[in-house]
Amino acid sequence: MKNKLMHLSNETMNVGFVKKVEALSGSSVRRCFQCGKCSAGCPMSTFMEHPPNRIVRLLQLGQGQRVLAGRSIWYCASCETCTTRCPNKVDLAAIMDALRKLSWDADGPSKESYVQLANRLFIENIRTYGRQYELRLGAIFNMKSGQFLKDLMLGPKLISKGKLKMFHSKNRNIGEIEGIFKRIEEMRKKGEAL
Amino acid sequence: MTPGKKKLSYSYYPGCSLHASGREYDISTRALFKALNVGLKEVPDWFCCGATPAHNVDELLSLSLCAKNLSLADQVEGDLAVACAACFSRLKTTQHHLKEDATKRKQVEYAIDGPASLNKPVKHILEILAREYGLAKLEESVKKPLMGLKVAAYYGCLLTRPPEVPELDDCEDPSIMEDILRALGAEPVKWSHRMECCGANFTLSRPGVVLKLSNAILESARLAGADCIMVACPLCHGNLDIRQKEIKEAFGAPDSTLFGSIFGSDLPIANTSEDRRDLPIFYITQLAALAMGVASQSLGFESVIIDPKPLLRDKQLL
Amino acid sequence: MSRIGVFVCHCGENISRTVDVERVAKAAGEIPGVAFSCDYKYMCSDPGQSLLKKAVAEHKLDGVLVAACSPRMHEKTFRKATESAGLNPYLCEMANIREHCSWVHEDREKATEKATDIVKLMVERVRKGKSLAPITVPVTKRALVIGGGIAGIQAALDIADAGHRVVLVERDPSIGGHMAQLSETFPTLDCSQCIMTPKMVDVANHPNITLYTYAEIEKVDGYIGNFQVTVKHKARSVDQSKCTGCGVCMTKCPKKKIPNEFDQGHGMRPAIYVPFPQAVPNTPVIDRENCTMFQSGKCGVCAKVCGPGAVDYEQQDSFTVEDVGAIVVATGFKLYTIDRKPDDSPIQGYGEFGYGTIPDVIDGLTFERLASASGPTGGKILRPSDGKEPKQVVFIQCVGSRAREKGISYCSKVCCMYTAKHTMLYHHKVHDGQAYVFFMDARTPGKGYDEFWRRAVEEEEAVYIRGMVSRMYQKGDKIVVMGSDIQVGVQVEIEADLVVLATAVQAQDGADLLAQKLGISYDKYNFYSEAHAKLKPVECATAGIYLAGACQGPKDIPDTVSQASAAAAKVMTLFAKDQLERDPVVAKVNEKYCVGCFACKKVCAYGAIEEKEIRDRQGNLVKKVAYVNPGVCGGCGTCQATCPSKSIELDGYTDEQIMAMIESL
Amino acid sequence: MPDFEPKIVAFVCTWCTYAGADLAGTSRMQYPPNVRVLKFPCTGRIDPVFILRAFQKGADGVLVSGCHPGDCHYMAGNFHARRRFAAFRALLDFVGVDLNRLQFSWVSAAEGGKWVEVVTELTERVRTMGPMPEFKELEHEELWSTFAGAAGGKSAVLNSPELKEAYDSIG
Repeated sequence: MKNKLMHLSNETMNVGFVKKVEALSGSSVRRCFQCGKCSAGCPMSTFMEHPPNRIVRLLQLGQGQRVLAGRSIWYCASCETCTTRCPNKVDLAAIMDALRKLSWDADGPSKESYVQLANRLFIENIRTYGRQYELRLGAIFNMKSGQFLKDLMLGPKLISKGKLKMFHSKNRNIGEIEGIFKRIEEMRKKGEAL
Repeated sequence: MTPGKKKLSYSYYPGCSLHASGREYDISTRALFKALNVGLKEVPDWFCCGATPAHNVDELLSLSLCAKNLSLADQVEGDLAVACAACFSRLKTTQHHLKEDATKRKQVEYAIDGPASLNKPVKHILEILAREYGLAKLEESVKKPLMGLKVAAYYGCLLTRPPEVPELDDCEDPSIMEDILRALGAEPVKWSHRMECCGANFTLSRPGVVLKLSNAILESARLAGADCIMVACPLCHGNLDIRQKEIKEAFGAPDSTLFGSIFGSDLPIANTSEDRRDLPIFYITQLAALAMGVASQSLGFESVIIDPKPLLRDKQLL
Repeated sequence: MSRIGVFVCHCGENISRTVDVERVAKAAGEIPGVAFSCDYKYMCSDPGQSLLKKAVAEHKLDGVLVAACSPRMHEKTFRKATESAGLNPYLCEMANIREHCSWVHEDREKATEKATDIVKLMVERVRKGKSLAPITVPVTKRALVIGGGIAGIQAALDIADAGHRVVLVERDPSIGGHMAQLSETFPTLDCSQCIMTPKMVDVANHPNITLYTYAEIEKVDGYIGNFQVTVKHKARSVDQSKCTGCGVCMTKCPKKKIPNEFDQGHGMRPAIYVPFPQAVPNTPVIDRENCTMFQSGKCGVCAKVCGPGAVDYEQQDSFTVEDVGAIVVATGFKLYTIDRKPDDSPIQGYGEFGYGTIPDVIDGLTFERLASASGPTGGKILRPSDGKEPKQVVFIQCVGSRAREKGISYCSKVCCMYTAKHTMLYHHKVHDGQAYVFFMDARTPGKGYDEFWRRAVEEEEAVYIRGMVSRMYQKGDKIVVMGSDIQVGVQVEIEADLVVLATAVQAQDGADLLAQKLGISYDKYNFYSEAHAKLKPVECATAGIYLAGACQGPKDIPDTVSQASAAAAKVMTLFAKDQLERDPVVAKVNEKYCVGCFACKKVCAYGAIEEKEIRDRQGNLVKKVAYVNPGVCGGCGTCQATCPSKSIELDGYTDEQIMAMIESL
Repeated sequence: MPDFEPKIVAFVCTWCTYAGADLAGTSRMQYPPNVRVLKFPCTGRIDPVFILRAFQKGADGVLVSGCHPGDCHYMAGNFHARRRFAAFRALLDFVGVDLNRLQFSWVSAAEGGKWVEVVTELTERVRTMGPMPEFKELEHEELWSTFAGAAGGKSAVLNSPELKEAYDSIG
């Protein structure tokens, strides 16, 4: 995908997708002049096939599908180094959030399912318990990702240190959380929110 | 509020980590505030702030969760004190975004079924210690100065970024942690990696990333001659403390492990320090409370992986 | 000189700290021919200068040496003092015992010895010095401006407004140059003709300006202040004094389908024409090569319809000689074309872009005409091949420029900005169209320039692609453009409706020939050379000739106008005095010994050396000798060191002086 | 010869090297006091004869220095000088002068430090080489190198009647 010839025309450039990213992130991709400062400071650059500046470049060319097909967006650590240092105030961290959301909504063809899975479980935890329940998060993650032995030695140690709780109590006002989730879903269904 | 005239008092949002993997941060925060005679009242029935995963894939959810928490906090008097850097960043970001974006604010208010509370000041405990309680008074209150303790103050990503949101300190060259350390009598070291990312929440999904990034941080602190690292974020603490032994195995000696040769060899890593000594990781509140004379037994030292007691004993701080 | 005065300065303690000034003064007094010597705390102070003047009078001194700081510091001061004491200022010299002695040495003994040596050396120089009178040259206060584009117009107006007469010579039938062709101008997007045509009219109406259009420079004689320039007036076939500019001839001319040069060949004009409606002057010319009357002798329609009887088929080229004191060269540029060039040209052409055979591949100036409200399409962007509105337009920067192997290594400077402007103009006119720009760098150093470019990208939605185009070819009615985006690292292919090439800015055709007539130098691209890249950017090495605009190198309008006004200011400075006065350090020829080998002429960088004929009373040629024009000589002395018969000498640095100094070593 | 103090003569152009030497002064740099500076408008003015004469009159080392190529105040004077001295050096080499005594360099008005370097290097080099007696021995022989006689200066230059006659007959 990365090296495929790129045909540019009004039809092949998905401007609608880019506009969505800009609306979600509140940041213009056109402002970027490709200085590369974001990629220079990104702690995760070496793990990505498209470094941050190239993500923006692909968006400038309306190539959202190329971005989502890669795993780069899932390797962003949200450290905001890029946003902080950008000379053009391109909020790349927010653009990454927007891209992840669009990929998430589309259940997109990402190669990087582990991070997606972890995020999904994290949010499920919130919906179910109101707060994080780290033991459950870790256990279910390992189960679902098929890495049964991952951090095998770490778990019991943390439990003994009191860092992982075996049991978890729900918030008394847990109903309100469900309400938030439902109303957000409702707004999206009605097209009132992105 | 003028310190000394009226008792300082805060509402308190601990966040999920401080009730679990970062419990010693919570314990020591409460102990420190008690020692300084500053009030701290936990917000009842708070929810998870959504942390990084929520805004990563669903900004509206993230904003709504934080707005909900802010309105819960409104029920408790006093500015909102936050210890966790991630929670702090999310709560501040939410206030900032909702103030600027009327559409998002409307959506969020619909989602939480109530008005978004944007005016409650959200304060990180570093701010409270250095500015509201005040460095001078902090220095006066010290009972057991942390003499001879060389500390690498680690800010991580979220305390100061993005610059327009947290307003805590200069986003590229902060000094608030070092200022506090000096007030406590400790010696902050100059080092290179105090604002580099530790790998954050990849600890669950991609631990390899964490090992690489955190290793660079630990190595930088060792090379600068630090005895220990001070943090203000439970996630940073988790990565640097819980995974420190793993990191040592992975990067201990050049090419000594499969991981090191596969993962480490092509990546730039700081010069390897000679001893690769263990570096205890302290929360800011643990060190501050220790200096205030709080008994070490009530600071949660038993919960951490890298035992800090030998170091503290060595420096005659126990 | 036999009565030399030596004045040794302490410079506070700057000299006296390391040099024993009293000893130096005493030693100086013992040099034969030194009639007076003394030392003083501050020679440059008022009392110091009075001391000098008094000593000159009292001791009847005929030469002065001040041993003090560097002559670069105070030579003027002491020469002035000497002059006011009644001596020729050039009889005063300075011995540098501060910068070259006291400040650079610590050993007092050795420094004193060195200072004494320096004084001895310089005493010899004073001894052999000569009184020199400043050289004066009369100045004709009338300027010639060559080229009637914005540079020439600006320079002519400035000089004329200062009250001096100006002759403006333009090669084409109208003034206006390239700027008149442009649609809108960066970075403000104001209409070019709106700001240009009033200036053109000002030129035509200015009482101090004589305007010659359809005229060329034939020959240049003379030197600064005194040029004689022969101007060739090409036969217009229309009597300018009779023509009223009614235009009937043009509407009646039966031959109407001649591609109009002003529209880059995309509009049509008749054989008798003015290049564009706002032309100045509004007098038509007959294009004899395309006129039926000239080609076959049968037609004569224009003469028949001309009321005032201005059409004159018999008109011949004529010549006038203009006396001027200064010349401003403002001949502008031409655009590179991608066509294949003759084999002897260093320019290669662009085969990969089709050597100019694809009709919808055009250059920047053509796009200007398409976008211009007065252009062949009335300001609609329509492509040349089929007149359709292009929906995908590809712009390519650096075509020809920065391509050493294509023959040009320099940056053309204006293309980045005008391409950004083109994308804006296109976006304003074709709302559903998309502009793409292939570029290597965006070079936007200028006030408001980078902001302008960013506006094209961020607001006008031009897609800029960093990378060059390898090839383009016709496919149906599309042009397939094969490029690359080096930021993404992929090949990019665009099926374009129109391709606009930002081709290189080059020197005008014949720029080298004009330079040879003027005696000014030019670089390998035929751009004219300034005397100093930093400090004399508008002067030519040849005195009295100044440069304005793109004839010196690629330039945009603001830079061109600035340089034109600067050149005008230089002319006004020259015209401020009736006589040109200059430092008399110039070479002189001893005609008695000169053998006329003219080795000196070959090495003179100023072209100051002429051949002079010496005739006897009967008018027979005795010999040819060199003659140095003192108005032009720069005073370097290279001729003197070159002269095999030692018959040319630089005043102030004669062999005698230098040898005497060496003798004293 | 531990006490030998060489005599160095420097022929410099006024625009670059003379100004560079001034800069060395204003910067208070230090260098050996053996050098005597003769100022010319341009290196193009420097006649090789001057160098010969300087050696004859007691110079043990000669420095010629001007603007860097391309920076000539007079546009091309230093190019002519460069060519002239390239040929002249070969000639001196041919007659057996040790070329280490003759240095050509480019010192700009901004290169005070380089001036110090060049002067120091040449002085120290010539110091180790010792005095140069060969040319000085020629001092008493008559030379055509000046036209002082023509200008009515030192008559010593044209003191033989034959020479005077030959000289006058030229006019």
